Amino acid sequence: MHSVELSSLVEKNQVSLKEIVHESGVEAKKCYQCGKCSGGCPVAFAMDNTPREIMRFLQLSMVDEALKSHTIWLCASCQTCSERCPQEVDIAKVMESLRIIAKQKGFINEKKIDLFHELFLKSVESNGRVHELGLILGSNILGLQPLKDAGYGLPMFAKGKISPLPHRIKDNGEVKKIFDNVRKRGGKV
Amino acid sequence: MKRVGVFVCHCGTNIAGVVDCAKVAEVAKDFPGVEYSVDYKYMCSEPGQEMIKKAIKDNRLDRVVVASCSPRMHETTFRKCVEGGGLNAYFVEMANIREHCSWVHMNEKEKATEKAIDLVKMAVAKVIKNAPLQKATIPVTDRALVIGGGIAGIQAAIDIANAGHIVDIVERDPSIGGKMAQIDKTFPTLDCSACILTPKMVEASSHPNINLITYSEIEKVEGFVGNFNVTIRKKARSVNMDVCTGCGVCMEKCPSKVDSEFELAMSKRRAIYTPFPQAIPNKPVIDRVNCTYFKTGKCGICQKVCMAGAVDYSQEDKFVVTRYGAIVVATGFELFDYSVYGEYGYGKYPDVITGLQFERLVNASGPTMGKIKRPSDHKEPKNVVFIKCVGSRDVAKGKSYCSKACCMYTAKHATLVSEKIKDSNVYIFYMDVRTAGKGYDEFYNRTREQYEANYIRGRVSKIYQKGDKLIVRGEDTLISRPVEVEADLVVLATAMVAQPDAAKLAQKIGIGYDKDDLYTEAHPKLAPVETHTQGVYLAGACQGPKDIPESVAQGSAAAAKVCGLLSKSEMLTEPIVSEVDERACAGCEMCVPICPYTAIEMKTISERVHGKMLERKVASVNSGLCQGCGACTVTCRSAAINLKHFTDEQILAEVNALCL
Amino acid sequence: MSVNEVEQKWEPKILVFACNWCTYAGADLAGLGRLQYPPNARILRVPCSGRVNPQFIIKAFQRGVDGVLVAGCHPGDCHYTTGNYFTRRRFLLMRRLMEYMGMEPERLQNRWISGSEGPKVQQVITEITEEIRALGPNRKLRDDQWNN
Amino acid sequence: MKYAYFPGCSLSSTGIEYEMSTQETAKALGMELWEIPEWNCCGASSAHLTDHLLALALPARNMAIAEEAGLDVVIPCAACYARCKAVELAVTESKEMKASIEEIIERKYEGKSKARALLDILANDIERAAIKEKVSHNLKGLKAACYYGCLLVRPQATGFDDLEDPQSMDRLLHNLGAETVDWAFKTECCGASHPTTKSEVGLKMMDRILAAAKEAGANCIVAACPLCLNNLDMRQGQAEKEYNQKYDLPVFYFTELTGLAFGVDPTKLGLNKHFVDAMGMVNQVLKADSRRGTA
Repeated sequence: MHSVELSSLVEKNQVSLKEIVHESGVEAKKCYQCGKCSGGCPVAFAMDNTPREIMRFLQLSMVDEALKSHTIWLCASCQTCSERCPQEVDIAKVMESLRIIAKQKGFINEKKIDLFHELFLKSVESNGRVHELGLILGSNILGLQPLKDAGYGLPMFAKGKISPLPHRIKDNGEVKKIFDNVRKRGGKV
Repeated sequence: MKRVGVFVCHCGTNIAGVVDCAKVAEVAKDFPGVEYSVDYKYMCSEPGQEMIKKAIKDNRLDRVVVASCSPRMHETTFRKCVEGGGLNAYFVEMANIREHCSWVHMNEKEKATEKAIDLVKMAVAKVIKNAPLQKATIPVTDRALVIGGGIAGIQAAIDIANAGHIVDIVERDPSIGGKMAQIDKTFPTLDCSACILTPKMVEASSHPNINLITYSEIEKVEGFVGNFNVTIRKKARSVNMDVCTGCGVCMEKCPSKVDSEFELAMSKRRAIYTPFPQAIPNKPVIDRVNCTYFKTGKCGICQKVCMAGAVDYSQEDKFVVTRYGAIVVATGFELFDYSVYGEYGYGKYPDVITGLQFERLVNASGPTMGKIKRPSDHKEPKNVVFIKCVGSRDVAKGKSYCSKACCMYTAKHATLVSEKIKDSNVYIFYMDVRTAGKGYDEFYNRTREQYEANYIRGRVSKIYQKGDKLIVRGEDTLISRPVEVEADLVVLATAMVAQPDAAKLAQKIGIGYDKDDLYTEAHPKLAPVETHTQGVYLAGACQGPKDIPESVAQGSAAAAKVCGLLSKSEMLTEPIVSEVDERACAGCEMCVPICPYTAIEMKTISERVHGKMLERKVASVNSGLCQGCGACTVTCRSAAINLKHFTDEQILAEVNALCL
Repeated sequence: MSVNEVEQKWEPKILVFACNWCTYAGADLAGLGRLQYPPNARILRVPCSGRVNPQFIIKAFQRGVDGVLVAGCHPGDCHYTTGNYFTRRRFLLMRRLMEYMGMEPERLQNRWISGSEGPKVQQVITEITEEIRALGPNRKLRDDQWNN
Repeated sequence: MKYAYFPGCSLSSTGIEYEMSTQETAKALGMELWEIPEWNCCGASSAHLTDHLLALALPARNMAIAEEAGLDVVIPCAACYARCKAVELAVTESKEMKASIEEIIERKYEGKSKARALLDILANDIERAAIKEKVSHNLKGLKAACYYGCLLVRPQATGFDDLEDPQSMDRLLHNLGAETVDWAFKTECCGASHPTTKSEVGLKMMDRILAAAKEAGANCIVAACPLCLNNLDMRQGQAEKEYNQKYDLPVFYFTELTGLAFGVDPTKLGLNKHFVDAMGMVNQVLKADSRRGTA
């Protein structure tokens, strides 16, 4: 385990720390490291760092560790942490924000998860709605596990739970425009 | 025309080294009203003061200005001096030409001299308008009131009483003793709480100078330091204290059982009861809400069985008004209601209890006779989890502050568990371990090493029932892993919070309280037991979370203050207070709400106008309460209210002089 | 003498209303620490900044003072618990009034200086002196403005 | 009562039975549902992880359309509800946010039209009596573990019931004659999209919930979110295999049970479309009820 030279990080990461605060609206220093978030986190068992550790990274300006952690991708946004935090720190929002920034910086440590959301929004942008079959198949095929969930395909179809074709909304100009406008404002779509 | 004498001090070279004192004295001669002006090496010295006294006589001076150091340094010195010279003590003003001049303008001698001249000029202008003031004396009632009969109040009362003053303890409950009476053992010595408390309770009750007024509450507080008129409501006991022998038969025979407050609902008491066996006074009261007789008019068993005929259903609340010289507020604390924590089950899990409930569970005279049995099935728990900071250090759902005593009593509880339950496992979830105090940290380390309590650094996130176990989930932040404990019993170290009606009492007495309704001391460091209201002092946890030794110490500290106050039959009051010119007062009442000391009230005066007697309201200042801040003077629209020694005229004269 | 000469010799004259418990004590502390600051300020002791009647301030300007500083305990630390809250409200109103009268509101200043803040006394008086110097003499209100 | 209706994407596919049962229940209760024309996906579960503004803008468009029609929006899907509520609050709380959102969607939205969860309306708006009188088939025999999931209660700002121990659904089911169990996992997260993207994680999360429901003595789970239902129903078998457990807990939408109690034909409610057989239990309950009726 290599030791961390903290003093140099402060300088180095000033900017990205500001960016994180701006994106999330959360001051990491409010966190007093009690771990209540992580004790109640339903995904913690699968994380490489507990949510508390992510907050700690930010407090110590260890931005890269935070951005490269799988934790920020595994967070299910269930908000339990934020709602139980005794210091009223919106940890879930921090996770979201870190993920958004990580994506920009190209640290994507959970390709499949990212892919899923990527396709999801693509589907929304092109159809105005999500085409769930496309989404599931797509994320599985591109996620290099083409047969995953294949078992569900047929019965789903039989039960009329997925249509082979995407539902489109007729005039979808508007939704496209929403995406464009967000991009115009420097959105991260 | 006033005859002013100006005395310019060199203060060795402190002033003279920068300011041309001779010149200042010289120039001062020409100021209007100045008859005599001189400079000298050390004005505060014996010869210096003699010089002033002499000058007063020789030149028939009636006002004096001393240009020297800060008045905060020597004002009293020179007041005594001019008094010795035969003038009123308030006929002297000081010009601060040292701290505010020579010392801060060392390299600008000329400018400094100019400034010194200005300062003297201002002082002269003011002193001419100084009025003679007398320190008033007010009588001091040699009797103290202690509100609250917990350990802090008891200690304060005993110390005051031992100094020879009469003390009344007003306690809301039927018995004194407070929270300490419920505690089993005390840290760090583990001696039995009752064993050290009950002697004190007995001492208090048997002390010739102490009167216990139990089952009573404060209704109203009027007056001011030395002379508080306090109305006390003596709740109807329904038992005649004078004839009751405390035999206890009534309590055995009473048919209606209700949850015992003292045992925190873990056992029952009767409707006629004493809160606990060693209660003082050990004479019962009837809880009328739960008494069958008072509910239905039937029953009356207690009255029938009482040999002494002490039971008296006809009793009513009595109100008594007593005068006190000083008040000690020692109303203690309550426990935070943890049922706001949904993640801990909203208080619906029977085997999640508070620290105080645990105290009763381990107490030999408690509901389980000292055997640790969990409430749900009365089984002896094997895995016991303690959770610290429940309601403390929690901005979201509780209090922002640290409750201070929990780290120690939780450690104590842990040792008790491992002493009483062989092969038990104790897990303590904590955020920090705060054991500052004599022998405290040693105790904590014993708890870990000898008693093998597992300290887990992390705040518990969730407790839930699984079969007959409680699953406690948190993160061990030192290994950064979520952890779970299958507990049989969970004990919460709930925060110490102010009494639910703390704010109401504070308003009655007129003392300050903070956002958490804890009472505010006059100064956090230098006046920790005083309040901003003269004559009212604080002791114990009503001022902030405290453990027993601190509460006792503060009780004694408050007592010392009270004794100081009561040691004289009269006290001098600063004459620098507001006064109302009744002729000018329009009775608009603007000044009344402004006063932070409620020293201003309206009174009705009658005066003869064109031969007719007319009545009207005017403001009047209670010089006992007024602290002389002058806030009222600014709000007065008819300029009828003025602050002695800092009158509008005096201040304007100074302003005026500055620009002559 | 001619106006110009007056101008050249002109030194800002600043009146400081200091509350007895905080700011006055702070100024004493500055003295003990020998903290040097410009000799333009004259400190007038009042029990509480809440005692300062706006009338005093107007009077001062009328008598030709160039700047006035009202200083007291920090909000919440008032020796009389609430006095300085009134000061704060009055200060804002006074500044509005001065603007209304067409006089630089900066001539009136308000600061909170505790009894332990000697250095702050030095810094505040220094900066205010310079600020007022920059504004030049108070001509607006002084009642002797038509003389000489 | 007339509402604008936002079904959301799932209800037209994987959540088809939620759609069917919502329509039937609404009809029975005389709720008029005006489906927002050309509604678009609210972006739930993805947008907020990509761009905070997009996450507000997508639902804003639907809300805006409803506002033009002067109607509050009723939303069955918990995820959709949370997103729509979020934007409603965002525009009411901040003028700036309102402005920028209106610019992005190029429509007016002032937050006048409120986002309402269908469960909230059924459990808290409609009179207890009004529900009870409609009940023709008492659901006695169901021991339901009401599963609220995350988004109906969290964050507190958008939620409409208690964070840790919500009661709305329990109340509703009691009115239908069903029993509910007291359990600690009502609002534990089921993993959202993890079962799809990262099954080893998602399955574990589901499994803990299924286990807890069983442990609490429930014979079925009732949900209010298509994603939750898909996880707990469709993937229940997978979880059972993974952790070799046997749960066979049918998972219902609360609307299905409401419709059932109101006497709607099970197939009309899509009860035959579940992966874990639901019809078996449904028939039991109906039989028991008719027996009580005749007895």
